[in-house]
Amino acid sequence: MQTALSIAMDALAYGMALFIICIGLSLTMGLMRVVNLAHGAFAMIGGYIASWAARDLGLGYGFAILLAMLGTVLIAIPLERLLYRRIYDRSELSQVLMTIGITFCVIGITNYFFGPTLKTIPLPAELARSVDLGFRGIAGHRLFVIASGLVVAGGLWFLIERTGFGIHLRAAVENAPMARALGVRTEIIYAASFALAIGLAAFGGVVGAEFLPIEPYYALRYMVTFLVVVSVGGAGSIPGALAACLLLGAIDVTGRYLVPDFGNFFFYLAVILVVCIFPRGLMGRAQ
Amino acid sequence: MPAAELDVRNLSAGYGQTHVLEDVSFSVPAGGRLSILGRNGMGKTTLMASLMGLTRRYAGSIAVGGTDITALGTAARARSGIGLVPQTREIFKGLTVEENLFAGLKGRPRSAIEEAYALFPRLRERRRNLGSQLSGGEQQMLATARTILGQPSVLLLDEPLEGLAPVICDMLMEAFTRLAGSGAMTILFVEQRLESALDFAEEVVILERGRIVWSGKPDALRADAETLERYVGVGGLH
Amino acid sequence: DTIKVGIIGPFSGPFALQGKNFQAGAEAWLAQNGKTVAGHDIELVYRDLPTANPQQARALAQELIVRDKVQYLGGVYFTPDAMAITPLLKQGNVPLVIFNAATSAIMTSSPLAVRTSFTLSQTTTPLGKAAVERGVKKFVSVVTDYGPGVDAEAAFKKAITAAGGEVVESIRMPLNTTEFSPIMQRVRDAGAEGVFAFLPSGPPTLGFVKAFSDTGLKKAGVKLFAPGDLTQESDLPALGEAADGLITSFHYAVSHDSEINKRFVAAADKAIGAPDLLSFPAVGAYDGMFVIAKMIAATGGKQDAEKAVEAVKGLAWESPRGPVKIDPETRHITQTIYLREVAKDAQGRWINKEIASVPDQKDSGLTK
Amino acid sequence: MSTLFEVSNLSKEFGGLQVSRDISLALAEGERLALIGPNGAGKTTFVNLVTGRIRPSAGQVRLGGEDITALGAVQRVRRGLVRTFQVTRLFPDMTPEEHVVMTILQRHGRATRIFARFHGDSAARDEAAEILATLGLTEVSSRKVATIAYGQQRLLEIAIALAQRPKVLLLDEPAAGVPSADTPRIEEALAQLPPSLAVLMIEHDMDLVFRFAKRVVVLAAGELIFQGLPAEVARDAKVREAYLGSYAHAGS
Amino acid sequence: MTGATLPHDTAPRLRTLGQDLLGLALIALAGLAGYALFPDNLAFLTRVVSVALLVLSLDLIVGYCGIASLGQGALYGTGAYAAGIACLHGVTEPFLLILIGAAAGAVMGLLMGAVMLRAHGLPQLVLSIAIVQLLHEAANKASSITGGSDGLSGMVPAPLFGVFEFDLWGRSAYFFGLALLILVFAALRFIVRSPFGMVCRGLKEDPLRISALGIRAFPVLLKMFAISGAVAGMGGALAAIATQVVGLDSVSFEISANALVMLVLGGIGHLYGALIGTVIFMALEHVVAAINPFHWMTLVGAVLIAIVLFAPRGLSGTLDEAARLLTRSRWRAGR
Ligand SMILES: Nc1ncnc2c1ncn2[C@@H]1O[C@H](COP(=O)(O)OP(=O)(O)OP(=O)(O)O)[C@@H](O)[C@H]1O
Ligand SMILES: Nc1ncnc2c1ncn2[C@@H]1O[C@H](COP(=O)(O)OP(=O)(O)OP(=O)(O)O)[C@@H](O)[C@H]1O
Ligand SMILES: [Mg+2]
Ligand SMILES: [Mg+2]
Repeated sequence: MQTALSIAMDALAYGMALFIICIGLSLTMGLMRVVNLAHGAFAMIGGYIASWAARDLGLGYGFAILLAMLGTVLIAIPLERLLYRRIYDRSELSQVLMTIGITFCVIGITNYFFGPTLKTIPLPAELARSVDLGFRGIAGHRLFVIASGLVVAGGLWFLIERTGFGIHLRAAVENAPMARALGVRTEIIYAASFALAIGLAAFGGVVGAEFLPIEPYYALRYMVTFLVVVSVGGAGSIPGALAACLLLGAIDVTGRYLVPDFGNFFFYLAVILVVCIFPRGLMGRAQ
Repeated sequence: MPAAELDVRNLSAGYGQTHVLEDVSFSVPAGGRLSILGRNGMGKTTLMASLMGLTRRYAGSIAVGGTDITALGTAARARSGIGLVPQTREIFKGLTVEENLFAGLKGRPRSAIEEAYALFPRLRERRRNLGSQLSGGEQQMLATARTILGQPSVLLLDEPLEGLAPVICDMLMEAFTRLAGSGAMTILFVEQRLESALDFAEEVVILERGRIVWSGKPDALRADAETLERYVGVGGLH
Repeated sequence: DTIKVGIIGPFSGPFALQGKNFQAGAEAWLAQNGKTVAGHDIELVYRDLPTANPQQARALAQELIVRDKVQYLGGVYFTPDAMAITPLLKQGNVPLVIFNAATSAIMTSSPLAVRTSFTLSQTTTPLGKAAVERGVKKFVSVVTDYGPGVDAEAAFKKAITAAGGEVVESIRMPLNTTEFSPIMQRVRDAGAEGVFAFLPSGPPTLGFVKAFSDTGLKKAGVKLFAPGDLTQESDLPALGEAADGLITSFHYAVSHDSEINKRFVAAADKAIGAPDLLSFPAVGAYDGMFVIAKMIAATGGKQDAEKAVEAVKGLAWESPRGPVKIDPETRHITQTIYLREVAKDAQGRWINKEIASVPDQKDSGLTK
Repeated sequence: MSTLFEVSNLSKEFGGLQVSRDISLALAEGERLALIGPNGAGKTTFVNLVTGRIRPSAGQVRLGGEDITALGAVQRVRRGLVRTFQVTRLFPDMTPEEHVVMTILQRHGRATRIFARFHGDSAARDEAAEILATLGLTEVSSRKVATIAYGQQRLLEIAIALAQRPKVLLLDEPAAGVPSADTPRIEEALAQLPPSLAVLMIEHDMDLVFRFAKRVVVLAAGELIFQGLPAEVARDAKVREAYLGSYAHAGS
Repeated sequence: MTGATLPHDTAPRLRTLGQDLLGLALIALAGLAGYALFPDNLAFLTRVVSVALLVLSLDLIVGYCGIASLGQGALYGTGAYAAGIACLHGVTEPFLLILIGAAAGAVMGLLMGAVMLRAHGLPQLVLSIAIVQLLHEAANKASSITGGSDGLSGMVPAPLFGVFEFDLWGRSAYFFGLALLILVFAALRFIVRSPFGMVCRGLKEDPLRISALGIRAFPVLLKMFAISGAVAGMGGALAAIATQVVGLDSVSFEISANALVMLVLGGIGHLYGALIGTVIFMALEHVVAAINPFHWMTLVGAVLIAIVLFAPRGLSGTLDEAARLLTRSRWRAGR
């Protein structure tokens, strides 16, 4: 029982970390219909900025996070104007091609400037301290991750499903010419939501760093995981992404506990099963 | 004749390599009603799309209310007062009826959506349904309502009666006439059913292979059986 | 004339760090001994092989031999790549000096291969005795589920039982494991006194060591023993506190206290740029170059693989890691294995502090 | 004339909305039936139900005496139950000719052969050319469908249906978007159909309906509110206010 | 002109036939040129050929059925391991090994198809990833059969026709592969032009319409998966024969992703795009990596981006474009 509880706790934290990193990708893929394989690269950039801010400048964790998000978005803006804007209405496959290209470049550049070693983001005392939950101690940081996950989920859901911005975004994505013909300024909409997604990526990269450490190859190393999680959840659906992250996170963690040798078998079998049962993804948008 | 609300000069347009419209010129006064006739594939839809900035323009100019909009992009044209109800409806299938209507508001208050429901009560019943779930006719209603909500000064209707029950057609035709009559809207009207087209119009142009081959008053055309035969393929009217 | 030496290694991609170390080691040697051996200029030709990929390995080796006319091949980080290259050596009349690829079997696949790195059975075996001496008998073994991991597990089991301890549970986890708390949970459940862990150096080690302390195992007094891969110097700054006091066994520590090593480190640091990147593959490359030089000298620059290899069999010398010798039978390097403890040095940098040494370790991997 | 196609007590609802209420309807060989009704009455849904695209919540569908309620959409087509789509469904990157040829090959069970050349089958190509000609599509027969006018795409929908040589043909608003000038083409095409074929046409163009149909069925809010001869429909008060509006007056 | 007379004129048929022969001739020529220009890189060129088969097989699924897959390595690897294991167990005849690879690939293709066809779009893509990862794990676990992460080594294929050794210089391997590639390409050209091929294209564009024509989609697609599997399997087998080692990388996500990149690079939906993409990408990678082993990735990335920006329809698409511009006048006259 004890054990079960503590496994569940770990699963929850891990799932939430995944969620924060992936949700931005879910938006770009599901709502903007851009298969942005470079998402991980942006998360990584966020991580590097935070590490630099917190370790080298000695700024506080919160500052580091803010700086990371702003910085990453700033870096992303020219990319959006010069590159992404050209592929919004192109086939998924050319998007894959370009975003992989971008990923390669980012990896190469970070490797060149920051070297191939790990970068850590020192946690503030209160997050580093282990909190006693009665049945076990848990790193405060994990609780923080869980909390922020919930906040992000709620906020995004409201923005997309309940505001005019969300409606215009979905309209523009589904049929850009018609949306324009109705006077929707699609470029602005796209730029804004792209920035949002990137900001989330950066945030995820930072708070997730305890789980997925920051290093140049980050961008490719976890690409599959992100892709899988997002698609299983049903791209573009926030509850879907949340469900997927928690489910897969749980399967992953418990799998590694029960049958560590076959951890991956377990995981991918589960993925296949889930997809076969929900061919649209857990909560896919009707497309 | 009042100042032209819509003024098209020597417009040539098409898709990529294929020229469709050749040197099309006409103008419509504020509150005017122009019907565009022509056989299958003669360029009616292309003309509408071109005014909306959805095709490739090779030459010519377009002015609305005296200001030249040739250089503007689609969104800007829409905001400067052109509204299009496309032949293929282009409903946002992933959005609910209400969200579809919202997308057409051009920043007007949400409450304005009621106007659309007033025009098509059927839509109010289906407000929570996705566009993909609507029947053909309901989609047509939605497309029309969505555009009208934006209060365009020039309204382009590409076969807005297609797939609608006769009663609804009557109702719509009245509505259009009313809108134009109030002088608030200038309407370009493409319709397959000749009677409706002629009843509605003050002026008529006929497109043949992308060129305007005839223009004049409806009655003149009614009388001119030979032209009808040649360009519209109808041996006079019964 | 110039003699070309082809060096194949992971110079980009996830293992770029190891490749950098190959390069640093080789160039450190050239920097110290000059670019000419017995009157022949030496030219290094690098070829990138980012991840294990035999097909590409063969292509690169073939190109180096046939087109670039290299007389010697060096480097090779992964076992399958070595396996793909060895069949070419005889026809190409080229010796292969392996800087890293650590599976014992490689050496049997061609008589023209020599290895200056280590095998896991070599580095792991001493841990058994060391653990028991420290009163830790009941072990859970946690290794990454691929060739080297399996070798390590086997070697440790053998060693610990020989020393009178036991492995109560052995866990193999997939290469791409990132979340380790469930593993730690199992360790706790197994009620072991010690954990034997093998992970290939790189990002996951951080997560592992952190999880070990975060989940309170460390506080609970459980001891963590591991081959040195877990605390590769380049990872230490990141591991930091979390790895404090961790005991590992390995053939080389950058902090090894000897004149030769000091000079080597100085040269290698220059070659690699950032000092904190330097770690064990560099010394493999450095000694590899030493061996190659000896081969060149012995063959007087003529291309004669047989003779070259013969010449270095039994060769013994003082390497930055300590006294070493090429074992005539296996053509694998015999060396001292050190027990180290993660600790801070005078300047407050984290290092692998050598606390004991076990001389003349051969590769026992084949004798299992 | 024997009943060829029979629907009994068909019902379906979406969420709360009852789109077909207990509909029973029979088509005899060679029958020409028109199904009319207000928008959203459930006409297209009816077609979707009987062609097996969506499953009814109750009721049977019988074709030539056989109960096909359990069959999937494909088997129904293979048994000769063919429909056209109200909103065109075509392959944008293929030419009209290729559309029709593929259909003909399928009819001969040759559509998925690997060891044959698609464009090699001259018999099929000739037949295709004929069909396209009757619908006046010859001009555009070798252009990508994406680049032909909507009205022409509508005609192609019908061409495909004809090429399938169905037993029962369900036309969902065949004339919608086709200019009055070209509706005669459709009528010709339909006129040339084998007399044994049973046709059900959904249409809002009353002239066409009355010229075409021998019998008219009116659907409103998912219910059959009227069956009878064309002449009677226009006179029926219910139908008038529910559907026909001014047309009735014009017509009568 | 009227379409009614179109079907009768045999010109287009002859033209396509001519194009095919020309195409094959070009491939053969390119192959020989490769040999003449880089006689010392044959192992690399052989690798290109083997990967080209993989990418071709992917084009069948992506380009002709509109099913995106990031798991094609599953088929390639299956072929490779099948051939490798067979070779270790005494079946050393190269042709036989290729057939074994093809068969194994086809079977795996059927399985993979059966699973993947249960979903659409992204989830489908994920299925493909999951499958290749599963196989990768399996191959790693079953080290007694596959050699696990150390790779399957020690196979010695018999000389070609009992004469030509698979040796250091790799001539036999290269020409063997080249011949195989040409044969496969010819066969595939024919298949995609068959009614079957057209139906696949139709499925890609509108499955509902296909079923409305009375064609059941599943078996058609499954057939295509099997064919694709066979082709990929041959590629894998060729690799096994030429390299004499089979590593886990041959059933990896990485190789699958690379294949997709090369395909898109070359342009999907017309087979020669696959060839162009493979050659260009691998040559680029090879050269750049040789020039700068440490930072080539950046450059390759930049090139990919450039391609997307300046050659929207893939390299082959752009070639078409160029060709059309050149032949424009004639083309006009023809109408
Ligand atoms: N996307 C396109 N690309 C190339 N040519 C096109 C495209 N769309 C239409 N055309 C061509 O332009 C011409 C005019 O088409 P358009 O749709 O304007 O005709 P239309 O008058 O609206 O016909 P309909 O009455 O059937 O709607 C047709 O010959 C058509 O083939
Ligand atoms: N999948 C669905 N989910 C919910 N409601 C649906 C769905 N499909 C259709 N409907 C509703 O069922 C009703 C009947 O639709 P149907 O398409 O049959 O109407 P119709 O008679 O064809 O109308 P029209 O003449 O406009 O084509 C419509 O109100 C439509 O909104
Ligand atoms: Mg039109
Ligand atoms: Mg309908």
